[in-house]
Amino acid sequence: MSEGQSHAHPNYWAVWVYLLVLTVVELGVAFLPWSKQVLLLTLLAMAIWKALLVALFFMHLKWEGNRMRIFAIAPLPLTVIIVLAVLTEYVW
Amino acid sequence: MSWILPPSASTFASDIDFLYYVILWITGIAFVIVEVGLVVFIVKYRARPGRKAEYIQGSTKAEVIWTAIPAVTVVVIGLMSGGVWNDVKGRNSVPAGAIPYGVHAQQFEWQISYRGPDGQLGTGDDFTVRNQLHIPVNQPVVMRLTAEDVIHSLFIPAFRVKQDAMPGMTIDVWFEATQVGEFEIACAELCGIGHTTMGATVTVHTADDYQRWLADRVAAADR
Amino acid sequence: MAHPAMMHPPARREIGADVYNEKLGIWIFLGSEVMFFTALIGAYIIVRFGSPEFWALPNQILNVPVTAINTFLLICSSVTMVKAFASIQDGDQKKLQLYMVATVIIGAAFVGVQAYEYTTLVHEGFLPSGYAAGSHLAELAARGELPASVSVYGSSFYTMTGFHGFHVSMGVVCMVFVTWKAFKGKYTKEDHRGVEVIGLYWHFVDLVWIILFTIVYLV
Amino acid sequence: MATTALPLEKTTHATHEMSFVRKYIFSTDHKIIGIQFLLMSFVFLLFGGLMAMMMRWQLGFPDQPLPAGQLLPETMAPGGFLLPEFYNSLVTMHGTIMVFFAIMPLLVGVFGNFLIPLKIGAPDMAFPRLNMASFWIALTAGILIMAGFFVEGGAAGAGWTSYAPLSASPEWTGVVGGQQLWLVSLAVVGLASILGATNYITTVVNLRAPGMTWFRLPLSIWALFVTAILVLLAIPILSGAAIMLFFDQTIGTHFFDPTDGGQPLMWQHLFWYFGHPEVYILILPAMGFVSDIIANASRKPVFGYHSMVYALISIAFLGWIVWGHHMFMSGMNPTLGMAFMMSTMIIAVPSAIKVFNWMGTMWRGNIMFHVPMLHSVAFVSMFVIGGLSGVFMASPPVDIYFHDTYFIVAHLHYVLFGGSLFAIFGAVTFWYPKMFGKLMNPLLGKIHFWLTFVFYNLTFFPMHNLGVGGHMRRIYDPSQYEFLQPLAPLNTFITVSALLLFAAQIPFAVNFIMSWFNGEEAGENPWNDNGLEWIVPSPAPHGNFAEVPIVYRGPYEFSSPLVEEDFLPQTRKLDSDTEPAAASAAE
Repeated sequence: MSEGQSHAHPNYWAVWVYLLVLTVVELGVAFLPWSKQVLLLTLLAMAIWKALLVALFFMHLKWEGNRMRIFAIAPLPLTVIIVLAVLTEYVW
Repeated sequence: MSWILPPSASTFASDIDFLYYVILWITGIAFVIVEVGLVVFIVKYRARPGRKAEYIQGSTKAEVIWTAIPAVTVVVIGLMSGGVWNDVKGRNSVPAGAIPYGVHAQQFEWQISYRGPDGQLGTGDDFTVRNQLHIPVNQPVVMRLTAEDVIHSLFIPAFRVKQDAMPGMTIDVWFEATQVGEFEIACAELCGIGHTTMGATVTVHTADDYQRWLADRVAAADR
Repeated sequence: MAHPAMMHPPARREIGADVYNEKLGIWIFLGSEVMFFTALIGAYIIVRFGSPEFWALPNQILNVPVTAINTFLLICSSVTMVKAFASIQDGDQKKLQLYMVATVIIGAAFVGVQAYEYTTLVHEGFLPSGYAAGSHLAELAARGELPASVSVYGSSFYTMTGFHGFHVSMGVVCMVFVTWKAFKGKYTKEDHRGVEVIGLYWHFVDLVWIILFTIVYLV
Repeated sequence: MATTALPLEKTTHATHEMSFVRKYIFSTDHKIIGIQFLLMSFVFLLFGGLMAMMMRWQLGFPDQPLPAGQLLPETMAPGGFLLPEFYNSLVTMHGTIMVFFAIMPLLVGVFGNFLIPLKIGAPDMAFPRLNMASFWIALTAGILIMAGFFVEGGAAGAGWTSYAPLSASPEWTGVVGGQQLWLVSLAVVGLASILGATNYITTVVNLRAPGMTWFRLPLSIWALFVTAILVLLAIPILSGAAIMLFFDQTIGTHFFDPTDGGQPLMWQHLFWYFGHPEVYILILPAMGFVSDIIANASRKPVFGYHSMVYALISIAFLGWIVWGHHMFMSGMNPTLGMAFMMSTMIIAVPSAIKVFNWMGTMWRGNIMFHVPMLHSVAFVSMFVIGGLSGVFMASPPVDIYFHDTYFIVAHLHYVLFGGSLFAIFGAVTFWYPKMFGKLMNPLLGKIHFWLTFVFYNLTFFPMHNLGVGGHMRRIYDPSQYEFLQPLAPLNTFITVSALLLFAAQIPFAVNFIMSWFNGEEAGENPWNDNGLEWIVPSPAPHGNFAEVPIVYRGPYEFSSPLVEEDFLPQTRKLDSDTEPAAASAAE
């Protein structure tokens, strides 16, 4: 965080506008007559992008040291493992 | 205190038993090495006055050896197991032409359905017998395993057969009996108060006997 | 420094995560929260994948406009939260109080809107166990305009959003406490750990909602 | 940022007088909380043991009434004969209590609390009040789960794995409130564990004394740290699953109800995704304690310290991708089963590394056989049996026969009792002086050890043979089946040994209580150990260290050629040592 202090504050309002615009786009996309898979992928990508914005700017991960970032991302592979493994029940 | 598996009576039982004895030997040897080693060290390096332990931090060579040997051993066991597993339970392992039976587990009994005269399972002329499975010898059979209420587990020790019956799923379990006689079926998954009593029998007939038994049953169902 | 006990010189330590304990602690705790929501969201994905016929299309049962407003509210509260934090970093007590109050109000509004959403849904006949017998939605289902049953849909919808709402409510309660301390002038330019810790939790809850909103309401 | 310039902890060196309640009941001192956990878990260990005795009686002497069984109410054991539903409750509660309220708090709650700050040179935990909260929450959960026996319908009866749909409805188990209390209790104890884990991880990361670098941490602390990470990430999965099951029981949701789109298999996936890391939670700390004790008793550095650490980490990591080996017979995708088989097989490798490194530590040592060492050697030899018997179940075809038989019961008890519990007895004896300032009586300790060791093996080893005979687990009356009748004498034999094993714990209880009052004064460092906890008085004072200790070396410098004695404490400055470069975050 020491870096964040020495510089001016990031422009939080810009992030806010970015998030709102993405939400509006999401709402628009969700009701488009696209195929289900395309919709799913687009919406998920946008949701993850928004989540990243929150984590990087509002939670300041962008300015944290690597040790803190490791703590933040360590559980994420585990969330994927369980879901993918159980979904193989339907795929094979 | 015996380590011998009970007599087996199905085609793949010998494969499973062989794998069991292989693992028994490998683990037995590892067991003896470690336990004997421990006892030897205990005796040989017990504290004696005026002696100081040797200052040893480790040995990369030794550690590589005792990492590599177990790794190779377990991978070999894994590969051997994988083959047998595929033959017994793989998605496409059920032999073509296996005689189908419906096995429906419920608290606390096994409902076993047989094909009627039309030769199809799941049609109106099927008949159902409680807690009794009759099959012909030397002929692959397949159980269409379903459950009514909770999870049960079809366990036929003599055939080395076990499979959970999962509510909402139909699971095929196949085997081929190699001996004529009566064997026991048990439930291996805790299924409620009557779990212990959820036994049944499987009777293996010769081909002719089986046809005769089937005919009797069909006749009885007609009446 | 507010607390006299803090006037002692810091003890020498091996370098750890290079942040103070409370911040490290909340990040670690958030790791367990990630796994908790993994169980709930994972169950949703698994059940939905296995039984897609129980799901209605977006906006058929759930009211997307209302929850879109709720999403808007939560994003707003996140930005006021982070502005509160930025204010106290500059030592501005007045703006800290202002933004904290705004965050509390918007957070409470989110819970209020969710309560409204739940009561409306229950009123229409959408329950955790599926359709309520004889309700409006059950009639629609009988006419074939909705899935014949939405039992698991209701189960996972209410459990997931309910536990998210519970986390928001807990956050609001904690933030009331932080705001109260802010008004008592406990946070300074040098020591504003409480504001940062509650902020991290609050943004995490926002982040979870962003994921939930997409997969529950839009997909 | 300015906040990093803050002091890392408030001063805990306050020596002002505290009331008895603040000092011993609602204490924030990590040592007192550790002792509170110790007493709580011993009580639950006793409860769990009594339940096991009742089950064993039923299996060994099915046609005789339980001694003093008439004292139990009609709904449990009319005339002293256990009812099947009560037997199911015993099976369930024995497993749950032993796992969540005996072994887990003993390993993590007691020693995590007691050892971490002392061994890393911190005055207390990072969050002392949170620490106190986690004890009281855990105790509440324990009371909740025991309350199951006193509500209508009895205690939970669906096994400690609580497989849905059996556990999802009173219709199937006949248990009404007990099943719900069980779930609530697990969610509550889960909260306590998560708070504790958060505390441990923060403490180990942030509060290490200067010079206590990662690779100077004792293996016990490494093990507790890795365990805390597992607790932190695994327990919430159980909480989530328990909440879903609770809703299935109470508000009519359908997560695990197949007739309404739910999936019973999902419970098993979620449960074991938590459950397998949990299995390692129950053994990793034990491995850590044993490493410390074996090095101390052999007067030798731990053989291959770095590979011991990496083995711990890889066991913990692999623990996340093997959960499906509990589900080979569940109807899970067989191809997925193959993947789980391979990952399970691989986990044997780090386990083997640990065993051989323990033996390497003893090799060319000068081994003292104090009581902790006896327990540690027993741990190694029993863990080997438990680990090797695991290979049978890891092979899916062999598991077809052994799944849900007594073979698995033998296996898990070899790891949990022969492994964890022996390590716990060893660790309690080893750190007892630091807890209470007294030594435990070595003669009583040896009597307890040998009786336990003998009867333990006589109890659990024959269970392998029951499994080979096909004896199912969790059955109430094996005489129902013809193929199990030849095993009846073996069952009776096991029951007799189990009763003697239970009785063999009396010397330990006597020793524990007697030594507290009039044991031999221990002094600072009774075992001539190197760890930081041994430089403070026994019992360790409030605030632990009078001044921040400075660490110059790793914890296992026994028989170092640099000094005359056969031990070299971590804080002793030799002429060749330089001050550690590390400093407080403030600099």
